[in-house]
Amino acid sequence: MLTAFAIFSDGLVYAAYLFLVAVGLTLIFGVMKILNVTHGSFYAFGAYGAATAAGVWYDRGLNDAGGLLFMVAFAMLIGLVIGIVLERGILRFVYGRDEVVVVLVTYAVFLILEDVLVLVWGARSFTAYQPMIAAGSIDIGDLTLSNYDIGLVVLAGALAAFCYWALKYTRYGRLLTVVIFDRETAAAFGINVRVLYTVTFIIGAMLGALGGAMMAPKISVTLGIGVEVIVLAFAVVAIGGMGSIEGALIGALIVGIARAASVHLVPQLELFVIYAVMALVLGFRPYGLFSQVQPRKI
Amino acid sequence: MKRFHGTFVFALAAGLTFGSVAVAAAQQTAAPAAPPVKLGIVSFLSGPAASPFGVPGRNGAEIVIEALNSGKAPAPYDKVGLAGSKIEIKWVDEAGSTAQVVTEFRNLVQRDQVDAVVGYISSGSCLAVTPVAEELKALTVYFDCGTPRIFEEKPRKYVFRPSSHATKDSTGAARYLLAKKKDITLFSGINQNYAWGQDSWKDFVGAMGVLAPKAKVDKELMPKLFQGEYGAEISTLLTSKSQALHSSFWDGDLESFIIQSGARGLQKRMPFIGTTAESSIGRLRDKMPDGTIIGARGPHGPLAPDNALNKWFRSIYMDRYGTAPTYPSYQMALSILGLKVAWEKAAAKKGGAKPTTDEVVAAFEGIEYDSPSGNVKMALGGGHQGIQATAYGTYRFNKQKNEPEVIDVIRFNAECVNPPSDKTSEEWIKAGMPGAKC
Amino acid sequence: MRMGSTVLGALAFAALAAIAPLLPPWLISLATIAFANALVVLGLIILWRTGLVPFGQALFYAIGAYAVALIGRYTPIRDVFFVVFVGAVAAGIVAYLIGFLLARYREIFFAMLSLAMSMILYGILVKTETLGSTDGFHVEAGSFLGWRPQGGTRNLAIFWLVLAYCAIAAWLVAYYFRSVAGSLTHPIRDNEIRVEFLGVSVDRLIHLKLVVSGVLAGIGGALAALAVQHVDPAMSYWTTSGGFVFVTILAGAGSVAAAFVGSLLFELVRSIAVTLVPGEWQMILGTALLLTILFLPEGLGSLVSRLRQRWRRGTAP
Amino acid sequence: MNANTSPILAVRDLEKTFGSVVAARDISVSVPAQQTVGIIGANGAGKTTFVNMITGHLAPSKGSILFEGRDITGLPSRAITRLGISRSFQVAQVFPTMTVIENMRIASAIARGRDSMLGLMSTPLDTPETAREADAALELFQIARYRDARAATLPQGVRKLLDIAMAVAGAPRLLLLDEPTSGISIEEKFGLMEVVMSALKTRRITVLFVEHDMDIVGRFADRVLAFYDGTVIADETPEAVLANPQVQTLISGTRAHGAGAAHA
Repeated sequence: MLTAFAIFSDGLVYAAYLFLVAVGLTLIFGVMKILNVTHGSFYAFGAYGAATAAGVWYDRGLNDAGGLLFMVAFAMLIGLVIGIVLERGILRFVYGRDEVVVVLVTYAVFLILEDVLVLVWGARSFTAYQPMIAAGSIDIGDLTLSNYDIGLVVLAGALAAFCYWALKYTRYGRLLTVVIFDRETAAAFGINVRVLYTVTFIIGAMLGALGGAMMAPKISVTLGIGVEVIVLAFAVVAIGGMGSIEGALIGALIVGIARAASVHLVPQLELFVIYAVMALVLGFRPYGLFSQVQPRKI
Repeated sequence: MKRFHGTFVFALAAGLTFGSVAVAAAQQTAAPAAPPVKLGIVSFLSGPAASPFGVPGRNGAEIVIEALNSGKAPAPYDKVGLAGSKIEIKWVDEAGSTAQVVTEFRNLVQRDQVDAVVGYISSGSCLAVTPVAEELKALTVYFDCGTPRIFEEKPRKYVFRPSSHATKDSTGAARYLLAKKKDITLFSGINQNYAWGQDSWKDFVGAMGVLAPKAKVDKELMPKLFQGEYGAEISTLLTSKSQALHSSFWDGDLESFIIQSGARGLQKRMPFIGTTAESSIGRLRDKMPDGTIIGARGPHGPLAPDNALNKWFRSIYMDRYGTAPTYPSYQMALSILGLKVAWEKAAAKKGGAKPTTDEVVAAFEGIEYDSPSGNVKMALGGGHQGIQATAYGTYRFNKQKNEPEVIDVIRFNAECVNPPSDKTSEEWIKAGMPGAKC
Repeated sequence: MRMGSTVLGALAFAALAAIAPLLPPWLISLATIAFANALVVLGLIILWRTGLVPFGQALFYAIGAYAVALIGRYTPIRDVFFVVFVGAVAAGIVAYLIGFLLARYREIFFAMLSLAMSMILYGILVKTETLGSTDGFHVEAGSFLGWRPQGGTRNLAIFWLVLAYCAIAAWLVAYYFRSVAGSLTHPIRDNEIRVEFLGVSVDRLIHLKLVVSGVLAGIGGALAALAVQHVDPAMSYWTTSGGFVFVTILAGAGSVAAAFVGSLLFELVRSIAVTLVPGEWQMILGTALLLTILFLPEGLGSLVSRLRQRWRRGTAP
Repeated sequence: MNANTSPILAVRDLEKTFGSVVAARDISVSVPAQQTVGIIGANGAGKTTFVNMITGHLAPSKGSILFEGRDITGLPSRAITRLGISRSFQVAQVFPTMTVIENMRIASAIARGRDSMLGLMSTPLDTPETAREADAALELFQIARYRDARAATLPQGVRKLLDIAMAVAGAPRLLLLDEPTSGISIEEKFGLMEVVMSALKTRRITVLFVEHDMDIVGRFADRVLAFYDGTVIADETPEAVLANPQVQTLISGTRAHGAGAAHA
């Protein structure tokens, strides 16, 4: 019983983490059909930015809750700037090229940004644990849960709900939905797809940075965190169906619970869980659970 | 316009290529009057291993070599450079595939004609470079990589590793734990799922089996390297009644785990034994829980002996980099000093002339010397593998002084925690660690 | 013209083999790895022409390498021709098996699924402690039909071996490119339905291409293992695959020769970047990749054809 | 019944359902060699479903299809193509990034090597024979002057002709044309059909073509199948079908529609 509860709660926390890192990726893919390797850099820059902000804030002895807000705001500002620079400076020149070519462009940018990170912050690691510590913990039976983790779950849930609401009920969201489902029609209706691309990419970048900022208090912010996140987020998005927000949510939940279950029950398999789930899902649903790929008509 | 750019890229690439070939060629032909000693130094300068190991290692090399070149190091290392020849450094990044690491090693030896190569952090790099070093008859000194396999698989001639291998980290951890908690019955481990984590855990369990046969393993967690999120692992441990938690986590993973498990009160239930935890205390400070058992992969950092060399090394390091040196810096320092000792011994035999590689190799085998982290004895692998004493201590954050402390330090003789020269680590632990002199 | 390029290619390989003993040994080692990797790139070009970019080609590379290493570890067989053959066959069998799943996918999905496959192998290898986990293990030196060269001679021999495989592979792939199967590239990218109704199964054709590229990657991995004398699981990690894709873009899919020239150039640039700017070499590689995609969409290989065109225009008014 | 008199195509009790929707039912047709059969019917009457089942794009839910006495029911389209049934498409299926001659050459070359993967790998694309064959096909379908134009830039009619020429490259015995004149202006329709039909006559190919324009059907078909609600309601000569009152009431609307705007 305790184990079952632990699997559930751990799974949720891990799923929240996965959703936070995958949502921006899936949004960008859905709208722009770009599998954005740079997403790992957004995450890393978000985390580094948040750690820097934490340093500035807590060195002045300011209060804890405001610190997290400051970290998130600063990280998302960095996401905004990088997003604009990349989209306007590089990506818009490769729209219309092969999807895979665009992936490689983002891969190249990712390589560059990895070293930019070193140039800006140096080859050292940072911590920003203050919000995590300040949040404290609660005991449920034998299990102690971190309130920060619970907050992450709430945030991920809220973000998912917000995305759902925004796509359905805001003008911008409805425009996005049209573009996601049928780009040609969208252009024919006079939707300015280019502007939508820019805005979407920036939002995706800010979401990536948000993921990094929210994880920064839990982890040591160090080189290479971006690489790990890319593959993880890719897997989640592939399972859920690329370009689908609800897919990302379900994918994150499936992977989160599966991983938690394996850690508790068969730790030997933990290393394979994500890829096993991915292979299994794709074996039955070749384009993910919530795919929007339609067969070609003749 | 487009064509121009394309051509430009190509020209740039070609220029880089041939330019450097030319430079390399020029370097081969030009021979200054008093030839400096060329050292290739390889360390992680990018990627996740850069910040915890690569950069501290590089920093250690930088200041030691600078001090040696200016003749300002304390006795017995006060002679300029290596036997009077200044040291020139060629830096190489260890990041990249094994094929790249091996290629770069060959480039150092054959293209850049270095006199010796010092470096390598990843055990995979060391295992791959070893046969090549032997083939090229190139003097190579490893500074960090931990696997005992290098000298246990085969006798080597041109390869040396003054830093002791990883076995002592696990045996020392077990001995310290038992010294503090005699009646332990249940323990768990969390180690990264790759060679270092797997070996560390295996050796620790083996040593515990010898020293405390009644103690049983409860949870055996092996998360992926660089996983970063340990919620499920921490829950698993919270449901365990273990009295200690062994971990060979390092840097990012270690700090992430400590922060996350700290927030969930894990350390109140079982003390944490971190075999590399020393390198993180500067960053974690009061977030590293009091009572954590701290290792430094040997008697390095705060566990280093209080001798003149250590004081000198610490102070020049702090002056330059503003932080205390961690164990990779110490390992780098002792590796370079070992090379200096061997080099000067060989040079002395020739009346001060530059010794050949074979002469340095012969001089290196079996030497014993002092380093900032104490005595190093090239005792294993036919005199190619160093052993050192090791030390473990208990962490405490001193709130009055606002600085970390390591207390209750226990030193273990080199012969207590390292296997003898006629046995491999695995055999030795399996056989019940016979002949350990403690 | 066709004969011309075959003869030209053969001459180039022969010339390389002939001058090899005169080249500095470090260049030989670098070129050995570069050409072994070029075989993987050649396989990628086959897929790339059809619009497929596998981010998991390192799977076959690692299988070829581990096959060679395992034979050396558990059997007394050392003959290089035999072990490379086994490596190729092993990679081919795995490619054939996972092809049943993979050949149904296109574009990003193909890339992602192949990445997942290689990561599963990576996980298995990391888990296998008897094979040294991430540290990997030593590959026994090979013998050439009984001849066991040592030291520098051995490196030269391996280089010749790699050249021989490259020459044969280049010739076969060039032949394949001229065949109907090799020409079904743009057609598949353009319109799979038309191809099906011309009587060809696109899935099976892609399956075939996958096996061919897998075999090439297997040979590349086997040769790399012999040259490096060490294998480790990182050979199957996705960044290794990324590196191969990188060289493919750099080289361009235009010709067989591009794979070899591109791979060699890449190794040289990387090696120089690592020594000149040890901390920022990734940035240099990334910039090179970006500039190539932006300004040389067909890769470095297209420079040659552009120059050739210009030259022709110049001489024949 | 010996091989000479047996029909080239024999369809019996063909049915196709998608869930609860019946797209085709009770279709039984027999076509002798070298006949030209027109297929008429309103949109959704099951014409294209019928063509798709014969060419293997859809597997029938029930019934059987015999081609030259051989059961081809449920075979994949590529296998059916290899056996000798080709088709063209309502929306011309060509390779848009390639030139007309490249399109044609690849079609001719595939026809030579398509029997096995090994065949595809060992058959060279550029041989004098395929080049000759491809050029001859362009001449035959009168599109040789577009030889080096990219297929994406072709006028609709030329693209249709290229599509049919490619379908014929494999020397099929039976060809199904799915609305060959859709998207073509009324003035051009007859000319296009003249070219196609005379080309197919010289190659002695049996033809089934779907068409909305009754004038075209009357001009080119030996026989007409009228589809309504998923099944064949009339199977007679063109004159008889035109006179058939059932066809007049059920499909007359189609006629006006079909003659009016082309639908893609």
